[in-house]
Amino acid sequence: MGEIVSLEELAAEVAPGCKLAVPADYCGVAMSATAAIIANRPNNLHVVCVPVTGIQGDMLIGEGLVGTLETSAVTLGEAGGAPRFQDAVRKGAFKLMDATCPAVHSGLIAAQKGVPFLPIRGIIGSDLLKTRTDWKTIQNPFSDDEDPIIVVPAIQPDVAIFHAPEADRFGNVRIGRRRELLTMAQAAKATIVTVERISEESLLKTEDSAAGVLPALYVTKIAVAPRGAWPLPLWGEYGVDTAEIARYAAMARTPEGFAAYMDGFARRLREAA
Amino acid sequence: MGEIVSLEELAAEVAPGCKLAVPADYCGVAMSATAAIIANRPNNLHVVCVPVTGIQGDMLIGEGLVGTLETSAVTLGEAGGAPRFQDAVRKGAFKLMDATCPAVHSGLIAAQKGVPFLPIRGIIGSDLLKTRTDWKTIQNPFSDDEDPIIVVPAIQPDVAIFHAPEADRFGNVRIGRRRELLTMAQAAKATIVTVERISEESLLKTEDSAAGVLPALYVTKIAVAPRGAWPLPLWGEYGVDTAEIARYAAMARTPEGFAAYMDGFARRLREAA
Amino acid sequence: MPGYSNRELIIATIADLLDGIRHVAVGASSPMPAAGAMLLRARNEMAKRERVRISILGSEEHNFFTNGGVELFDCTAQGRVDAFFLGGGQIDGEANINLVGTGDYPQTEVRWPGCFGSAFMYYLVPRVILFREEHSPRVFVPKVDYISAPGVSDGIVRPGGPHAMLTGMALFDFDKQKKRFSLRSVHHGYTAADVRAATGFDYDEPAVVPETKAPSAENLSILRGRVTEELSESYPAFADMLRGERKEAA
Amino acid sequence: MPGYSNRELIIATIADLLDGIRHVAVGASSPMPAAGAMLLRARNEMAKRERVRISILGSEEHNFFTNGGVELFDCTAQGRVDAFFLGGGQIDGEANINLVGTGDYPQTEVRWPGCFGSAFMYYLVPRVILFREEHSPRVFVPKVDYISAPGVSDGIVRPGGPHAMLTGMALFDFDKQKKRFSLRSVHHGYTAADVRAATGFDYDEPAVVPETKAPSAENLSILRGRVTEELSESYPAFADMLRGERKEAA
Repeated sequence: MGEIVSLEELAAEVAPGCKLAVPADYCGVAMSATAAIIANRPNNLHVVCVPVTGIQGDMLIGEGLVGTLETSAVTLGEAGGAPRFQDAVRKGAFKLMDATCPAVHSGLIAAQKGVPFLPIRGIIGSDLLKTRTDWKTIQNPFSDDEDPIIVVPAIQPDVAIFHAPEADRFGNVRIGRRRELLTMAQAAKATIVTVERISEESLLKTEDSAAGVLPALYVTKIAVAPRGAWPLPLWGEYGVDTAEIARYAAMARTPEGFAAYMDGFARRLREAA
Repeated sequence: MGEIVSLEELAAEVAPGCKLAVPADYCGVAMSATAAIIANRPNNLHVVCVPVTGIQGDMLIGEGLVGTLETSAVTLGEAGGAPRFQDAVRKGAFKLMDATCPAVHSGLIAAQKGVPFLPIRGIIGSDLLKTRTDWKTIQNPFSDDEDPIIVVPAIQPDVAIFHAPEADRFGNVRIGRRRELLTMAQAAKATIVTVERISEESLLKTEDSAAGVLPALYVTKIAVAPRGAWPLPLWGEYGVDTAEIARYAAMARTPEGFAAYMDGFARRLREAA
Repeated sequence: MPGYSNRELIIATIADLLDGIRHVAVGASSPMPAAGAMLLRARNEMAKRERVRISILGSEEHNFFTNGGVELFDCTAQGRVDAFFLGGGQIDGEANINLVGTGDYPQTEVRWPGCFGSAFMYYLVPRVILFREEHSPRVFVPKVDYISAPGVSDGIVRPGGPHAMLTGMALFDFDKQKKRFSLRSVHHGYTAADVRAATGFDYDEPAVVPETKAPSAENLSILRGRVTEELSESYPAFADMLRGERKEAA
Repeated sequence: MPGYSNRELIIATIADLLDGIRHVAVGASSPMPAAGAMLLRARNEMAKRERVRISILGSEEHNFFTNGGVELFDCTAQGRVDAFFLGGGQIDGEANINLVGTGDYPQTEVRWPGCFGSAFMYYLVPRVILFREEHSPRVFVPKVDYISAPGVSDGIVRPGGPHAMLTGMALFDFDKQKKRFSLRSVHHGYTAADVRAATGFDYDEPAVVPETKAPSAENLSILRGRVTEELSESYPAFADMLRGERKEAA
């Protein structure tokens, strides 16, 4: 548990067909690892976005590695829509499981708690239900009146992946107040994490530092990847590289432009590090 | 929100008949505030123990203030059984809602999430179900086979109360990794907190400190109570006063001994502070 | 020249629509709602009225949540979020909103990001303000192609829903019983006929449509001073734009 | 004198019962299970076998949980807790356990603390070891007065349950199909007849009942050295008691 390995060994955990959970842009996205995963070309991935994605999801889609996309949104933020996503949707290139943010959280929490489902308010009357036939409507067993409520099934990813500021050499990872990372990791069968650096001292050492820690028990593999979220931001460490995201947004409008962008992406990642 | 008041004003939030959530001994128990509450004599309290209680619950029971007790256990730990609890159970002095720890957590999480119930594994076949008729068995809506599962209703306390090392002057409270305190507070309509000290600097100031904070949004009132958990421990601050708990355990064996103990309790609290 | 820009009018109107709330959540890329909330917060402070909390989602600085992305939704379900803003690529006359795309789902011709939390927040926040600056028949359609979240619901627990709709041209009320918008006022520079022509769905309209209440001098002063300063922390580009428009309006 | 105390035998037996696990949770006031787990951890480390994690509940030092009291239960439901210990004021021949009290519920004559997490852990931890040092007809009853958690369940999801039962006198296996204990071995100093006389329920028994495997010299050495040191951090009084008994046994 919490073994420290190379980026390549870490990326190898993402096998073809696996259900891969990825966090939102503000939570620490493992972009260096994404390049390493793309190099392995694991196809037919079922990507679960917790609860949304951006450039990471768009890249995996553009590379043709996504078989199913489960997400509440895909967007490049200020840089606009996600071009490879939009194109793939139009072409019906993958199975699309549109969601709504709290339902993704509830599905992961169900897996975290080892229960088959969680109830959630709202949603009824949304067209989401027309295609999310895996969501069911039941009668609230605690109401004598008619009270339909949605239940969403547990989401158990095969692999959860994210980028964090640091891990300690015991395999504990600092997640601060990004608690969805803990939920993702506990819900998943395996969790792989890239970090800016490894601390020699245990992150569990003080009550204060322990409060923001994902314990090693839930961490499968860790790799060091300096500036590993670039061009996305890492909380408390560095901001978004707006120009780079805009450059991606412009180039990825066409398959050719996307290919050209990706061609140099891994190289630029190393340069940025 | 997060208003800093006197201990007396804080204790006045606990009105007769209210549903009061209290944490386990290792989580920070507001003992000074308990003495102040007892002075007000709010009767017919529905005490929800998250998920168990010790001397605090036993005192409220001994004072005859408990109308309903919802708990997974009552114990004085190494000092043995809780005498006023045991005596009151024998006499049927209150409504007893025996529970099991994870069901209490699930009930609070349901309230935290604004859903009427949460499912939970286990429990079926336990005699708990004979009296916990508020827990229901339903068919897992995601299973084609027969798969009964327990659903527990949301627990929404009127007031949650605990003791913590510090709050800041903005009303944020440090809870470290005692995450059940956050769940309790979010589930409750009002949350009152005693603290060792008030910090002038915001606890949300850094990512590291923010990770272990209950935001002021969920905090109704705060009072300063130095050594406010005594004779129980406060994590990261001071240990349990074993001798004092043993003294209580011995004296509280009889109603008279209990009365004698309580007679000086508030005074000794002030001395210990 | 009315002495204020259209954006300033919208911001002041948002502050009025939020009046009375204690906690509003706004998106990280929603400067206008944030500005309106900041204006309300500032003027309540000066009038010693109730304190207004503003959660800017995704922000590191203006975020007092500590329980991850789920906290907004839990907090909302607890009844602790009084107001929220929703938009939509399409909005129809029954206040249904579409954040997904146009054409036949799933292979929509134009695809927008997705529902985000709308299929939850729209049901549970008491005061949802529909806000879309662009006022055109492309946005305000007779019937949305995809219902991300419906304007009204029957037979379910739904404490929340549409409170008003604000556009670059006008302000509407929404009647949940009639499932219809009604035009409350048009912004300076527009007529009721302009609004009718730019709206693809039918709605009620009073015999005489008033002009949207102009921001008071005091409100403009707070907005141009303290609020613009506050905005420039989280939305520097937007704050600069406001400053620029102010010069034009002056 | 066998060269080891009864407690040392129990601790070594617990280590054997835990063999193969990777994560065990023990209560804050359960020094014997903790000692057994520490013994396994130490000897696995020396043999370069799988690492053993020990969660001591309620401990500040030996607690690597960071998500509050619910984490033990979530972690268990995720299948990440391999072993757990349960006791009971009463245990019956179908492995039902009673942590609530004797007599008619709710006004039980003798009241114990309560069910704690037993009505969950007993169902979900694959290897639950029933452990009760006192071996008497008062504890081992024909039928418990209150079922905090049943020994076996039909028709429900139940990946966990009783793996073995260890007392101050003997070690039992449990057959989930037959819903019956069977005596595996008796500790040094006791006979099968002693056990029968002290047990209020019926159970299976082989023709010849072996003696519980004595701790090896190596195990005793680790236990008396490193493990006693480790124990004295969380259970100082217990560590002292072990040291005292060792002198007597020697």
